[in-house]
Amino acid sequence: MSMLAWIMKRDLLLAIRRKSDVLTTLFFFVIMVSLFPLGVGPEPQLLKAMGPGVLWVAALLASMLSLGRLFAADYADGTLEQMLLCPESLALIVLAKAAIHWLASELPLVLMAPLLGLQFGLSGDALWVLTLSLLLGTPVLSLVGAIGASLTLGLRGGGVLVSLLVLPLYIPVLIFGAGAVDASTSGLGAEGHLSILGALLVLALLATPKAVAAALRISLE
Amino acid sequence: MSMLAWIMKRDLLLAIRRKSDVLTTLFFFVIMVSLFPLGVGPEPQLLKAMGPGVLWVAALLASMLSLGRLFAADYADGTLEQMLLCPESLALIVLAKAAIHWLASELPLVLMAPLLGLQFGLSGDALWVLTLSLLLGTPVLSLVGAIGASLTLGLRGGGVLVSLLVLPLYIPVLIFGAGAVDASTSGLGAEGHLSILGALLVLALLATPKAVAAALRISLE
Amino acid sequence: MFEATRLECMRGDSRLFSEVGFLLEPGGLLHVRGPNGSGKSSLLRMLCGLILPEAGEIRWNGVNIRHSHDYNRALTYLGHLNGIKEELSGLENLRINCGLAGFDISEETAIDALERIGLDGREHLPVNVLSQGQRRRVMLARLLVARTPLWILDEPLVALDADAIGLMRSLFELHLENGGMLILTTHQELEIAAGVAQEIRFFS
Amino acid sequence: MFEATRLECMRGDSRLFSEVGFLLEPGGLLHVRGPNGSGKSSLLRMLCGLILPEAGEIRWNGVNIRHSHDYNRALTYLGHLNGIKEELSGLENLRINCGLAGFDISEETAIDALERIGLDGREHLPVNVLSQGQRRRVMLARLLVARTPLWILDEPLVALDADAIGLMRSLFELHLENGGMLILTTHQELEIAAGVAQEIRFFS
Amino acid sequence: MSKINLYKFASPATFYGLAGQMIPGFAILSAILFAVGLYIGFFVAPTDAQQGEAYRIIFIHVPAAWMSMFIYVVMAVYAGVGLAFNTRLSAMMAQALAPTGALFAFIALFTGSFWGKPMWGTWWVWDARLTSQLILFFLYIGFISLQAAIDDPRRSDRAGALIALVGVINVPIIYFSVKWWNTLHQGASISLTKAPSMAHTMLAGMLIMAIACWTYTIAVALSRVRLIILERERHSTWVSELLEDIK
Amino acid sequence: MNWGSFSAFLHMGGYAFYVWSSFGLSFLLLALELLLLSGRRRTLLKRLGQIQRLNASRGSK
Ligand code: HEM
Ligand SMILES: Nc1ncnc2c1ncn2[C@@H]1O[C@H](COP(=O)(O)OP(=O)(O)OP(=O)(O)O)[C@@H](O)[C@H]1O
Ligand SMILES: Nc1ncnc2c1ncn2[C@@H]1O[C@H](COP(=O)(O)OP(=O)(O)OP(=O)(O)O)[C@@H](O)[C@H]1O
Ligand SMILES: [Mg+2]
Ligand SMILES: [Mg+2]
Repeated sequence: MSMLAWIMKRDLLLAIRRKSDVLTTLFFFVIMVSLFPLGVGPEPQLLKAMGPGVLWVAALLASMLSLGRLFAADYADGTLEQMLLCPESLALIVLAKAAIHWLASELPLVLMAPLLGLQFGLSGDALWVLTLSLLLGTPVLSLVGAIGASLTLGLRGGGVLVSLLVLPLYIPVLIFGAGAVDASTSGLGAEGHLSILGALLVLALLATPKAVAAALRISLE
Repeated sequence: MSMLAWIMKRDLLLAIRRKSDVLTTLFFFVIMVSLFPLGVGPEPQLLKAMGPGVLWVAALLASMLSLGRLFAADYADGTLEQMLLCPESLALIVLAKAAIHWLASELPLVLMAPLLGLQFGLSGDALWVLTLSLLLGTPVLSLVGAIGASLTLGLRGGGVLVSLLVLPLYIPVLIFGAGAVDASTSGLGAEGHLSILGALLVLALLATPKAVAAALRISLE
Repeated sequence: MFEATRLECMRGDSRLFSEVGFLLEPGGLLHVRGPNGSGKSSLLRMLCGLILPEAGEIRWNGVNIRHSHDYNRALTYLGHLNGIKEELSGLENLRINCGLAGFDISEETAIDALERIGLDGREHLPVNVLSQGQRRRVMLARLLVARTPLWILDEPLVALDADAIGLMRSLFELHLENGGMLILTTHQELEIAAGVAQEIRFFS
Repeated sequence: MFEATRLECMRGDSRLFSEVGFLLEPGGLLHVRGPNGSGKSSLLRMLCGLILPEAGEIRWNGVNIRHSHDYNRALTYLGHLNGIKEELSGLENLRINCGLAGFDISEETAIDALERIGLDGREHLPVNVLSQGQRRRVMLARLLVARTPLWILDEPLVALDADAIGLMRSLFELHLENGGMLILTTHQELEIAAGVAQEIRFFS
Repeated sequence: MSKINLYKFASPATFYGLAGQMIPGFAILSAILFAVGLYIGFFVAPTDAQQGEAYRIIFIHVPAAWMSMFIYVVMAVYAGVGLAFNTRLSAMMAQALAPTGALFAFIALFTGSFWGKPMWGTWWVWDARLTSQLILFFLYIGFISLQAAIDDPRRSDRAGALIALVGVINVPIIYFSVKWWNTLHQGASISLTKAPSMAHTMLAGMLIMAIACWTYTIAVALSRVRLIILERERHSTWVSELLEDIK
Repeated sequence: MNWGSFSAFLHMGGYAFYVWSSFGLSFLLLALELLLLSGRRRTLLKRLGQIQRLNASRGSK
């Protein structure tokens, strides 16, 4: 097996072994979305209007919270040090780790989203667009978030510092993601938003792994 | 100095030393609240209707997130072990830690809330009630959450179970908290809601420290 | 007087040890020896009350430690974990650890202790920039100021250099001469020329 | 051939060391000695490329390690941290660590290595139930299967019992006899009867 | 060995003295310009037909808004140079600029707010420009708290540089996304471009205030960088000689 | 000249609160920054002086 395969295998294994970790992200998402009707009140019109926004913000926060796990454990036990020393390109390693992270903690959330959308009375079309926008948007969140996660390694309170660093950068994804659903419900067509999300994804795939690799080297100095 | 004083002094010192930690909880709250308009759209009417709910859900989540720090570090580096071995009542220690935790990471958030309420166009009265309800409600969140935090220390696999157990206890706080603001904006008067929040606080102060102490002993076995 | 009778410890499916007992008088030294994984740390944690014994009893001055009120006040346990905060300075850590253990020390006493243990000039550095051995010293500095009669130390010599080991040895000897009790594990050779020595030896 | 010239290291405000240099040929052993906090770990991390030197150069086969492509392939570094996952078993940890280091080993090889290092019967236990010494052994098992020419080991003997230390010594000797290079720190005495030994000694 | 030359050119020791000589000039200039700008703003510029006197807030609001954006870019450039060429001084400059930039972002936010209340009847609307200014403020805070959270100066320099660069790449993305978000939704949003037609005097006043802010920023950043240099280099011989001189 | 009297100037056409708060707070913040900066300079110099005296006394021993 190649080294990348080993990394992916290991991260998957850990995700399975720490099942609860993965489930908590999902659970957080579900709970947060379900809390809103309780906090805001039960008017269907209001709920329908805020539905896409709430789902997207919840997905964003859930993804951000799971970021803590991306490197922290590897950092604490010295595995990250070993990764820096290993003969493969660090950017590729980062990409492999981010991919598994997305697969294990964000894909379930994306698949869950339509179900939660029903709670807010979203239409079938809107649910489709919602899922699609999340499918395109969440990898961007993981990748961009990885920058924050790597920069704050070893800093106590890093978890919350990450959110401070990363949330402003998340905003375009949020706007286009939630915007796509809104556009589709108001009959404008979501293609424009979705293709911008796609473009952001390509950009993130190209640019972030190198930035994260640099950040990791800085943090481990 | 008594031992409790030492614990409080130490936790305060750590909070100051990790200034960014405390500040970032606050900023997490601020950013999260500011994200909602971006997800939902800028219509003032909609924003005004969802304002109190969003602020309360955000406070709840921010408080939940900061709970991770309540015991985790002490657990990892062995300090908790030493606390169990020390001659003071564990429940009192827990109370002291929770008090400092609230003071350092949640009070600032409560004080910030009215400013954020302005962004949603809430009226002056509503802002007052919001602050008051947060002031009464957030300590309950800290105390109840501490049970979850202490149980997660040992039961690594049980994270989901714990949030499941703790969340039903959070929901009344959320409902009465957000409800108080709603009641005041709709002219019903918030006293009823607020006094229930007060009662919850007294209950939490009496019951939770012992529960947390027991949970800690279980986790460290 | 510290006494244990017929202790038994289960870990997973296997019985780590059974029928372990000893009697420690003031000035007594108990050296727990054995290869890796033979159960030394488990025994020490059990003696502190952190693990409940499967069978047997541990008594402090004749009272079972589970019901004893002053056992925790008499005990200093230092384990594999350092129990120190990375962000705080050595000085703060020491004072706080002592405070937690139930006795106050002044800043001067703390600085003096840190100096004696070889951290002079580094009292105010945050612990996370210290070297491995220096971190252990911050933890061990507590022994210089502790006035508890019973010390339970799990591999206190790890990561220390020869000087520090010498210092620890003389500290142990002083403690024993003053009527303290000491329970200790270590894989390194350590000759302690004081007190009444006993040994428990585990085989794997 | 591994070579370092006039290395200098700054930590915080102070210069930890300067003008450190050596030349290591195949079969060469470099023992880095010094009291706690003198800079041994810092030097070793610098040699791995984890810390950039303030001044000086480190060359592997004549090429600066920052530009060398095969340096990482030639190196095995084990530091204070274990680099093992608590939730995974010793077997999984070993295979994965080897995979990360760029060479695959089969399950049989891994089990065999763990057995030789004294973990037989515990290959499938999650690491978090193992004792301190057993955890270190899981990490060190990698040396039994590594075929890299350069080993950099920061206090490999910590927490090991006498048997395990003996095993490590013979392993080091074999490595040196086979033309490997070894850079090592330890506070314990360790006689290695092979290779060409050099020493760097730090003073605090 | 061009790197060594660069090092010498950007040597903190020489820069420390140079900065010390430049500060008084910029400080005096900025005081004069502030006085002139305020004079024009309050006494020369005529009352606005629609907004009455409230519009005079423009003389602090717009320069502050400009400055906050401009300083971020300059900061990111310094950070990038520092990261690429490993010059310590650029990283220090970035660090020195950040608080002032954040300050101007904050001033733009609240003066805007104090303008919005009489004009729009509300302290805050989710307008594109307002929103992106708020985000810019958060970017500053992120940069500052990241650097504050890291003790080791080398790591803090480089980590800060990286996040500043990532931020500056994102600023245009954020700006356009916010703009699009807002205009897509809101037909009748309040547009800032329909600001009062600017008389020449207003423009002049704003420009002079902006230059005043610039000179202020330079003076403050230089004196802050001097402190950072002193702190970082406190063990070098030139600092101890300097301290001898001060006494 | 825009203002008939000083009180008209202060009154700012009814917008006194908004205009003067904006300018007042802005310049207050700028002044505060200067103040903080000089305070930081003073404490730094004091600390550096201490370090130096300490080093000097150590060196002489
Ligand atoms: C909190 C509220 C506000 C914020 C954050 C804010 C932010 C900004 C920013 C960032 C700019 C510079 C944009 C650029 O040069 O491209 C700006 C310029 C400007 N703002 Fe505001 N603003 C706010 C409120 C207001 C209000 C209430 C008014 C007037 C009714 C106003 C009038 C202007 C004008 C006239 C300009 C100059 C426009 C130009 O140069 O093209 N702003 N503001
Ligand atoms: N769940 C379990 N299943 C099987 N064995 C277990 C389990 N939990 C612990 N053990 C075994 O119990 C022993 C614990 O030993 P302990 O930590 O007390 O050893 P030690 O004598 O301190 O060793 P060291 O010298 O390495 O520190 C180990 O051998 C470990 O493998
Ligand atoms: N920011 C800093 N300020 C002052 N001193 C520092 C700083 N960072 C590290 N140090 C010092 O640098 C040294 C690092 O030493 P290193 O970890 O290399 O020691 P070592 O020789 O491996 O010691 P040990 O035997 O204890 O493992 C320590 O003395 C530490 O106090
Ligand atoms: Mg042990
Ligand atoms: Mg070391």
